[in-house]
Amino acid sequence: MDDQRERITEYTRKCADSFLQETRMEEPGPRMTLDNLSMSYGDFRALEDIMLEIPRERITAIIGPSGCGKSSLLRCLNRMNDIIPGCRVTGEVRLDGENIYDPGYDVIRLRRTVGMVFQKPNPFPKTVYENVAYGPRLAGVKDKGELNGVVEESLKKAALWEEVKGKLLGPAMNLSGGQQQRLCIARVLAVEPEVILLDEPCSALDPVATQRVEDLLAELKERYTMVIVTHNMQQAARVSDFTAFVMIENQGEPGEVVEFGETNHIFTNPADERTERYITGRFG
Amino acid sequence: MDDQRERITEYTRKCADSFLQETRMEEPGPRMTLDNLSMSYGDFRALEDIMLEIPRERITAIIGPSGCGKSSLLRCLNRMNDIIPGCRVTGEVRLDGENIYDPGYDVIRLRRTVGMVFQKPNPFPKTVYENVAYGPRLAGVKDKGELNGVVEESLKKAALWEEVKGKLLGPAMNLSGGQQQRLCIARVLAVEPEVILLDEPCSALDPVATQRVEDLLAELKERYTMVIVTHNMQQAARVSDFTAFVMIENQGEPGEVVEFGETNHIFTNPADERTERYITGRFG
Amino acid sequence: MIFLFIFRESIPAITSQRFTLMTTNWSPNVTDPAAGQYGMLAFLNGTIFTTLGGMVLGAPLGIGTAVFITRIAPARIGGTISRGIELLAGIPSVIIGWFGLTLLVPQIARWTGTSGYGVMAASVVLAVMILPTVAALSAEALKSLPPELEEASMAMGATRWQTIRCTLLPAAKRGILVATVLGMGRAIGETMAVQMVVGNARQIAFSLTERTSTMTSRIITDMGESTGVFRSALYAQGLVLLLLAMMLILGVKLISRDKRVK
Amino acid sequence: MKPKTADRLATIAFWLLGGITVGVLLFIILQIFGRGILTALNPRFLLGKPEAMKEGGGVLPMIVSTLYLTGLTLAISLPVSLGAAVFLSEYAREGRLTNAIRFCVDSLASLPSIVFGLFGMTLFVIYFGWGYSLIAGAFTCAILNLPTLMRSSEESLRSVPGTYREASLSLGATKWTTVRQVVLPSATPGILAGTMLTIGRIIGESAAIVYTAGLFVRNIPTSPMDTAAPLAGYIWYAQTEALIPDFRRVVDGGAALLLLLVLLVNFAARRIGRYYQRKKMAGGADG
Amino acid sequence: MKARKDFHQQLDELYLELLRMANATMEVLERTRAAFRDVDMEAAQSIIEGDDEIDGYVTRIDGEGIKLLARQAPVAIDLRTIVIIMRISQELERAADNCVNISKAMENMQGYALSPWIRENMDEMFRWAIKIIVGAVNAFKERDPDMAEELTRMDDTVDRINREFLTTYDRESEDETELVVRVVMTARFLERVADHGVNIGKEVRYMVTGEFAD
Amino acid sequence: MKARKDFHQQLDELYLELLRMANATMEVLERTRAAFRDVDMEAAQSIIEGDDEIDGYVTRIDGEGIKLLARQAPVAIDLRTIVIIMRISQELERAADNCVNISKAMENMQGYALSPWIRENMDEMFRWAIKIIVGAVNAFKERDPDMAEELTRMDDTVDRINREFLTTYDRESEDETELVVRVVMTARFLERVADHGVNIGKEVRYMVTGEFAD
Ligand SMILES: Nc1ncnc2c1ncn2[C@@H]1O[C@H](COP(=O)(O)OP(=O)(O)OP(=O)(O)O)[C@@H](O)[C@H]1O
Ligand SMILES: Nc1ncnc2c1ncn2[C@@H]1O[C@H](COP(=O)(O)OP(=O)(O)OP(=O)(O)O)[C@@H](O)[C@H]1O
Ligand SMILES: [Mg+2]
Ligand SMILES: [Mg+2]
Ligand SMILES: O=P([O-])([O-])[O-]
Repeated sequence: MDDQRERITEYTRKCADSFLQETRMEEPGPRMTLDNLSMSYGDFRALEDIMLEIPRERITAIIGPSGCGKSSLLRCLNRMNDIIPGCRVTGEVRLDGENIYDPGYDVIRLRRTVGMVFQKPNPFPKTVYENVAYGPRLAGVKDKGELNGVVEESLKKAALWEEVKGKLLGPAMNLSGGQQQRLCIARVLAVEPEVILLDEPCSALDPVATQRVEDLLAELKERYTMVIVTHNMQQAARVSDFTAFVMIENQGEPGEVVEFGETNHIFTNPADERTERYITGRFG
Repeated sequence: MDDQRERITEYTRKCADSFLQETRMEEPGPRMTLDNLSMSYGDFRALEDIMLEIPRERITAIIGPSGCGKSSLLRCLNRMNDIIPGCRVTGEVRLDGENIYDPGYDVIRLRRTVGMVFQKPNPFPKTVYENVAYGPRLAGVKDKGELNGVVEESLKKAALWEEVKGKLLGPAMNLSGGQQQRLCIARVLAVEPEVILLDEPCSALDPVATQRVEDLLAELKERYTMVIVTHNMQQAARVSDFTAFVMIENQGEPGEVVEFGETNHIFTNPADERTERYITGRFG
Repeated sequence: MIFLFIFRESIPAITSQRFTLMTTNWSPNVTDPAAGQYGMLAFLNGTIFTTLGGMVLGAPLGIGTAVFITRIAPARIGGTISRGIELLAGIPSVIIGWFGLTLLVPQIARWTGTSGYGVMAASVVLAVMILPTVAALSAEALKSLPPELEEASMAMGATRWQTIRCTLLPAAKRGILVATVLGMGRAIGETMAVQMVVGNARQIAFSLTERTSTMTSRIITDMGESTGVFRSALYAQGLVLLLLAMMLILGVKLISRDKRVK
Repeated sequence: MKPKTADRLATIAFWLLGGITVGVLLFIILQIFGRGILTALNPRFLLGKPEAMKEGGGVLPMIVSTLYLTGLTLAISLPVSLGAAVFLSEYAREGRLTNAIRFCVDSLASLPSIVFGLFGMTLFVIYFGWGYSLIAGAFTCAILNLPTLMRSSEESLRSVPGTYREASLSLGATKWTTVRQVVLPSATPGILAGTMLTIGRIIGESAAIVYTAGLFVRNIPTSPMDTAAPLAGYIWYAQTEALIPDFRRVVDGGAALLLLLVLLVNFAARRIGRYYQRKKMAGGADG
Repeated sequence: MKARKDFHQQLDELYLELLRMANATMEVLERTRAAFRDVDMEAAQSIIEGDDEIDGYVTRIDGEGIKLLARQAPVAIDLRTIVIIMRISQELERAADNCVNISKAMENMQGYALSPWIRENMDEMFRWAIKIIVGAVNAFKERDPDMAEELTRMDDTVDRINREFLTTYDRESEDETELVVRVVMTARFLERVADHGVNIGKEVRYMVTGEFAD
Repeated sequence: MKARKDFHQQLDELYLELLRMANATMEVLERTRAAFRDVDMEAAQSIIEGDDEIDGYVTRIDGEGIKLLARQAPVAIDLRTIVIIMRISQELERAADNCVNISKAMENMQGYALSPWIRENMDEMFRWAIKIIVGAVNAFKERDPDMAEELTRMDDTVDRINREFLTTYDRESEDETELVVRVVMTARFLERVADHGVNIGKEVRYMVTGEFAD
């Protein structure tokens, strides 16, 4: 008996790293800061006075009911809204201290620093290789060897290399949906972003492919700051470290951030009653 | 204090119906019985030796990995496979005792008894009214008043009446995705089926619309026998009373039913280890 | 059935004039058809020459317009232009021909000091004729590209021109190619407008301003008075046109099959 | 900065290209209407009879011919092409045969219309001995348009989502009911669009009809066997032969008129299509 | 927007089931009190035998709770409610177990005479323990997080009386050692009952606020 | 196909954390045994003070368990594992609480002389109780559902010795009543420790098989 006990002791001692330290991770400083951000489509005000801090090298999820402005909020972060006619933004979004809405700010550089992955996997109708090489090529990389290196590395980071290394020159469209989405992530990784925005990246995927992408995000968060918009609360619960809950108080009003905090906290004990009602499915 | 206790007693006594009786519902007899069912697409054998009993007035979920033959199995139940060229079925499927694959069996009648709802909402490009009236009209109902009655009743059963009663003559395509799917359910209800088959009915819907449809299924199960194919295990867990887990042992082999049982049991304590591995996400 | 018919009708010409069909000598004899010479090389040349001319002018313009209306112009302007282009497609070819005749030919005559009829006039007319086809179909191809492609490219920090050049045009390549080929089909088959401006000479054109004929214009010119082998020779031209058409179809099929695979 | 400069240059280039197209377009339309609109709307021109050698002729018989021809052609080609399209898309098993049929039809569709004219002249006018007549013209036009019509109908039938068919069948409908109630109605817009294109093509067609339907008539054609002179052919005739002293007036006016006609038909067809679709959508099983 | 009707109905059902269990437990407590007061051996026996009813509740609530957790993926208040209901049912079961223990102890007290002091004090303890359980159940019913403090305060009284049994009584009483031991143990059991009540109060607080009690 | 790497890693972590807690609990048990044997008041005091460590484990395991339930929607074996880990941690905590109780009882035994009989029997009980807890933890570690029966059998021995304290010793001993009460209660506490071990065994059985023990 004492022998057995000894073995148990030994076994547990092996796990040298303290559990305590791991669970309470120190709060990372913000990578992006939204300050009093408002945006409108023409006369329609979609978001008002958003204050938010996107923590560095963590996954931040944005959840909320349909039409509350999640996607709009996300697209403010790399000025993809600039493309939409009639869209106006006021307030500040600071990336490492600089306001990206400053008139002089280089949008092209911004979009390379803050990459984006979309709802539907949207690889270019080119080969797998060309998809990943697209960004570096735009930036002027011509050298074949260098390109090869970037492509391989990006695909490896996106946990896709093993699956596609035989079909690099095959059309990207022949990949499965989940592979396509990871390819899109690899494509973004190839331009060496610091922040990655993901707008419902799994909503067009089946559960298995979704699982894969989620696993990938978990791996990537060691090196990248990520913001993910998702309709699916369970997904937010599973993958994110921090969660922002956005909603519209009354029909026609702009969206606002009702609660922002650690995901653990939001899903076990949200501070705001509206958050609680939403995540427990008690709305309306 | 005693006073308080008295109030508690009274409160709990009010719930006259015994909890016990509700949780352990008596096993309902089978409505459909699959006996040694096998099916092939040309040379490819998709399903082999399926034995299954679909309980009466309960929701039976069919879950399993992609491509295991869930949809094929479902479509055997109302002979929608007849449409697919090269598809062959052997074995028996008995509906209330009669084998629906008997040469003399009336397929048209079968499909009215065993209705079907598809993955993507597919209302006809007609008005809301005409969509629901389609089935009764086919059956020869001409009388305006009778049709009106059937339409209203079906829409009410599908929990859609309140939302669409003002737009009965508007195009069905203008409804939201979730409304369209409930309209499709209403359309099926209008032909007074006994069994309703649903092939991933929520996979094209957002979580809110999904919730609505799930609620509807919960209401309908009092009167209809339902079989739902879903990719989403959580959904199967939420809505069904019984669950069948289908899978393919090895690549290229036909699908088989690995486990069938009460949903409670499958999701808390499955009998087969493969089921357990699948539902806890431990495959591969 | 129609193929067979055309083939049968052209047999007399092919058999009797086997060696002369590919010459440039076209001297039909109305009263005794068998005595005429029916070399169609000049017309084949005319067809190819005018078609190429039309393509060179019309295709870039059409594709450029398509890009303009789908990606560059503000939505309202783009919409108006594309409706106008549809309208242009509906204008009967005789009218375009009429314009070529009354406006273009005199202009060319004034500039070059020739009659003004000829390949150049025909090319310009054809360019106008195929413009709507190429522009509308290319625009369709560009429009049917998923908007996500553009977003993806922009999100990676590409400029609009980089996006168009590196993503949109390659992605719509097949659709644009099909548009061009269909435009070419239209150019080859066009009859009336060309006939009105090409000059209808029975000679090979070596320069842009020489009069010549195309196969279709020759058919329409001679159709009313032909009999016997003469008519059969016209049919033989029809047969050649048919073969050209079939080649184009096969081309389109191949292009679009490619697309289906990918 | 280089990509940005390139971007700016390219933008300017595209504006230029777009501008040229718009220029051409505006120029042509303005020219047509500028020259011919007054003539076209002049009652004497609109309702008068044509003159062979004199000035001042009208074009009424030509207008009637055009409409007559259009009607006849559609009457022949629509049922045939629809039937064939339904057969090909709904009933025929996919295989060699259907593919061969499609290839032939496609080849026919891209055949120059003049070849059809030649064919029509030999077969209908001479061989059948119908002479220059509306019916010969109509048959020629019908054959000319059959491939387009059939393929566009088939395409639109095919593009009806399979899910509609499944839905209908799963509600216990037969195949024919399904085609009638669901497939055809939802393909209607596509079929109509194809028909509209065809109508435009018939109105503007000249090559195929000048030697089948006829070039010149003085009287309004009444029977299908009458010789006719559709407007487009007449314009071509008027300017090539130049026998009429005021042929320029005739051609200008005719051009404007033709354009108006095309616009009118487009507009009407769109209207009818929308009306029909609405009716079909609301209409019952017996509609 | 969302509804999750079915789930919330089932959750309410579970809630009611726990209230029913609480009811049954309180009845057992009352009966134990009466049995002790009247030294009624038959009543004690029936309490021992009736424990299966309580165990049945636990099995059902556990099964139902696990089922809801497995099937409904609850979060936030819903999740806390389910987990805490399962936990409270365990507390109640142990409270009831202590009644069984008391009843068993009574068997061995047969033949001894209980002094009025013992009766009075024990009854006082019973009253307080029951009061605490009632309060705890009430806190659960009313979802009242603040009751926890009051329950802790009430528990002090129970502890005080228990300590009297444990220090004053067992030193000074002249009763037979065996009787002393039984009586002290009975007091101890009641003290446990009160503790379980206090635990329930804390768990209710967690359920409502999401904050673990210190 | 699926992976859920992250989740299963976290689950393993939770598993290990419970093993660490079990370790700590067994240490406390051993220390209590030694303290009782050597009548070492200082050791007893340090056991009372050290209880916070065990409570810390419970708080962490509860928090982590709830977090996993809220975020990962676990089912089947995963769900049972989480629920049971939370439950076992509570059992262990209560076992440790009983050690604290024993230590507190020892304070009141100061000054009395413990007979060799008491020492021997109590040490025997300690040995068995520890054996049971070790067995239970082992069952958990090895995911062994069959240990539950053996633990129940071992518990019979503990119960037997406890009954001896409760019936033979308290009637026949000539020790002071106060001492008798403390000793009997200590035995009772150890009996509870063994019970918690048995409970753990049953919970392991449920975790592995999904069947609630009878
Ligand atoms: N381009 C646009 N022009 C005008 N209004 C827009 C535009 N895009 C979005 N909106 C409106 O802004 C609001 C927020 O839209 P947004 O797409 O950000 O919501 P969302 O939360 O992402 O919704 P979903 O969950 O459905 O994706 C909605 O009311 C929407 O109708
Ligand atoms: N019409 C068909 N012809 C040939 N093979 C088919 C056909 N339909 C399905 N199959 C094959 O039969 C197998 C089972 O397909 P089925 O659609 O039933 O799977 P499923 O479980 O519903 O998959 P999913 O979850 O992706 O919908 C697959 O291997 C599929 O490739
Ligand atoms: Mg969105
Ligand atoms: Mg399927
Ligand atoms: O069961 P307990 O040891 O907590 O009284």
